[in-house]
Amino acid sequence: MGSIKLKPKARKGVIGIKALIKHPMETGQRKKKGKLVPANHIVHMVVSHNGTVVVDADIGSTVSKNPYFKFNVAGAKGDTIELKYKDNKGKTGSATAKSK
Amino acid sequence: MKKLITVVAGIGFLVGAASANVASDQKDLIGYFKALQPNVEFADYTNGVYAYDAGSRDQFEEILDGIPPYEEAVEKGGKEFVKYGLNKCAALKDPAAARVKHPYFDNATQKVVTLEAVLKACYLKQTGKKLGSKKGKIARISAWISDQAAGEKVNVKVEGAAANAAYTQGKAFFYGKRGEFNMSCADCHVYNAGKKARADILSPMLGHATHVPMYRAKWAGLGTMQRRYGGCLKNMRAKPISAQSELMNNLEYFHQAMSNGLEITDARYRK
Amino acid sequence: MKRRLFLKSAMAGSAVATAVGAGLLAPSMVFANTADFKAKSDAATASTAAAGKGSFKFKAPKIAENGAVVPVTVDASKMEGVTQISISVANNGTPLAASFNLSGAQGYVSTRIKMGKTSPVVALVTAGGVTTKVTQEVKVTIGGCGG
Amino acid sequence: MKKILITALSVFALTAQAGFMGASHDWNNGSSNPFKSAIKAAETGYKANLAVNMAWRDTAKMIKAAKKLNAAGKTAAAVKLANEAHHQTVKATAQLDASLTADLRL
Repeated sequence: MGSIKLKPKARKGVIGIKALIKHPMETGQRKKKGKLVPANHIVHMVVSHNGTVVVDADIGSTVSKNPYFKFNVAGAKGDTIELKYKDNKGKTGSATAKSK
Repeated sequence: MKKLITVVAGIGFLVGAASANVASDQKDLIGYFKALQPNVEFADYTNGVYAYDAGSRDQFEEILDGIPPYEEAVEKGGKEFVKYGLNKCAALKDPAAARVKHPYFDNATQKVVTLEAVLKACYLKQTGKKLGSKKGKIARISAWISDQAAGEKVNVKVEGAAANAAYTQGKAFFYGKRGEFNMSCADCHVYNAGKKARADILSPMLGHATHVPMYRAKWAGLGTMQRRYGGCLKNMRAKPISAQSELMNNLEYFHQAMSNGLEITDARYRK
Repeated sequence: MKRRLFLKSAMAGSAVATAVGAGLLAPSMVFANTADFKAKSDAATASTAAAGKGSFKFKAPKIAENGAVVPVTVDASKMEGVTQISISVANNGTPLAASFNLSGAQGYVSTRIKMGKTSPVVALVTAGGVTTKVTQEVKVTIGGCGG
Repeated sequence: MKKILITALSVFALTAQAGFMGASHDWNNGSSNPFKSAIKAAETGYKANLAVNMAWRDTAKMIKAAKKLNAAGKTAAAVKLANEAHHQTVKATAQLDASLTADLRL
């Protein structure tokens, strides 16, 4: 699928991790020209901090199109943040960024 | 023939009588909005409808506080600006200045020149290809150019009789009723601004020009001022008039002039 | 008076057009989630019923500006040992929107959800093995102006 | 000046057209082909509306649908729809004058 914008920013010992994933998040219930658009949404997402999993999330299609998430984790500037996701069609995506 | 002469004389009279004065028109409008919403300061109209409703403003600020959904598109617009050599056109060399200068009345061609018109012309010159008027590439590039002018103020100048005539036509369009619903732009965005059309709060026209091109959640994308005109006209059940046509450009000329003195902002999210 | 009448009918007309045109939100949102996710959702619903009132912050709008993008934030960073945060839309067929297992991250999640109709939205926080909830009703109305 | 003349001419054309349309209604009653005159009135009116940027959103659709009905042999319904389309163009024409001089109503 599309791109991921991953923006970790450290402040007072806490990294605020903002992420925006380009994904249609189709529910499978929406009709376009009388036809159902097949479900196509993220089902699973994992966020890691310096290689350790800090968030492991189950995601449903109720989450908005082009999903946005924000998490906080204890850390400092220069730490590595990684985000990976998988959708119901088995497609995956990932992004890595160093905290600012 | 006699009738024709009468009509010509009549129209000539109207153009003369309605000699535009941006400052006094805007003063009347600001006075109108002040009476409508006494607690809203003029400068806050930069935030448009969000100056009117705290609940909506919370959501607006929440979305801006995250990663605004248009951020990537605007960055792409900046890359495209260079990629297509638009920085080589004199009118766009200084993007921030270009945003502030447009729309303006060009005495040589006797026409209003919008920022999008310049983009289209420059794109054609540089690539030999046509650029659309409403969304996609032109909206991305125009948004990036406008970002460069964030913090500066809208300052549309209307000088001379011909410029006044264009401005006046735009003004008449804004206040004139049309379409099956017999509505004007002003019916929603002046006389009923702040009121609800079902769940939607109608935005005040003061400040409409500060955040264009805008991102609308409904569009899930960016669109130019004139893309919105088409949508509004359809809602009024009038046939949309081509974007970047002389009439729509005159409307934009008036419309932007009414936001004079308000800050241009890169907070271009709207529901 | 006449203008008012026109305006009213204009709004009604365009709202219908908007709803049809956008085709975005079915009146009842029964999502085609996986069976696995459905089971998780059922579990969340069950724990919702049992959960006591939480002392954490849950921020959601009272009236959604746009049902397709409703910003929600759960802030339980003041609580110790938060292991899970879930967000559910009670009136959805599969209520669970997302469930975040936290291991090292603070008790804080912000996201955006879509809602087809007015519903209570429930935030569930599990800390130290105890699950508590905060509920906020979010009103969703069909928009008036499309364009 | 050229622009004013063009505007004036189109206003003149519209005025003339309004007179013509009034007459066209009377023709309908006695005409052997009521659809033909009804659709002509609608099309003429719509063209005039377009020329002055006052056209309504659905008029063209109605004209198209009326032609389809007529082709399908549903003459009565076709005439009715064509007349409705024509009626829209008359009302759109009536909006023109005020829309050329409208201003903020204080």
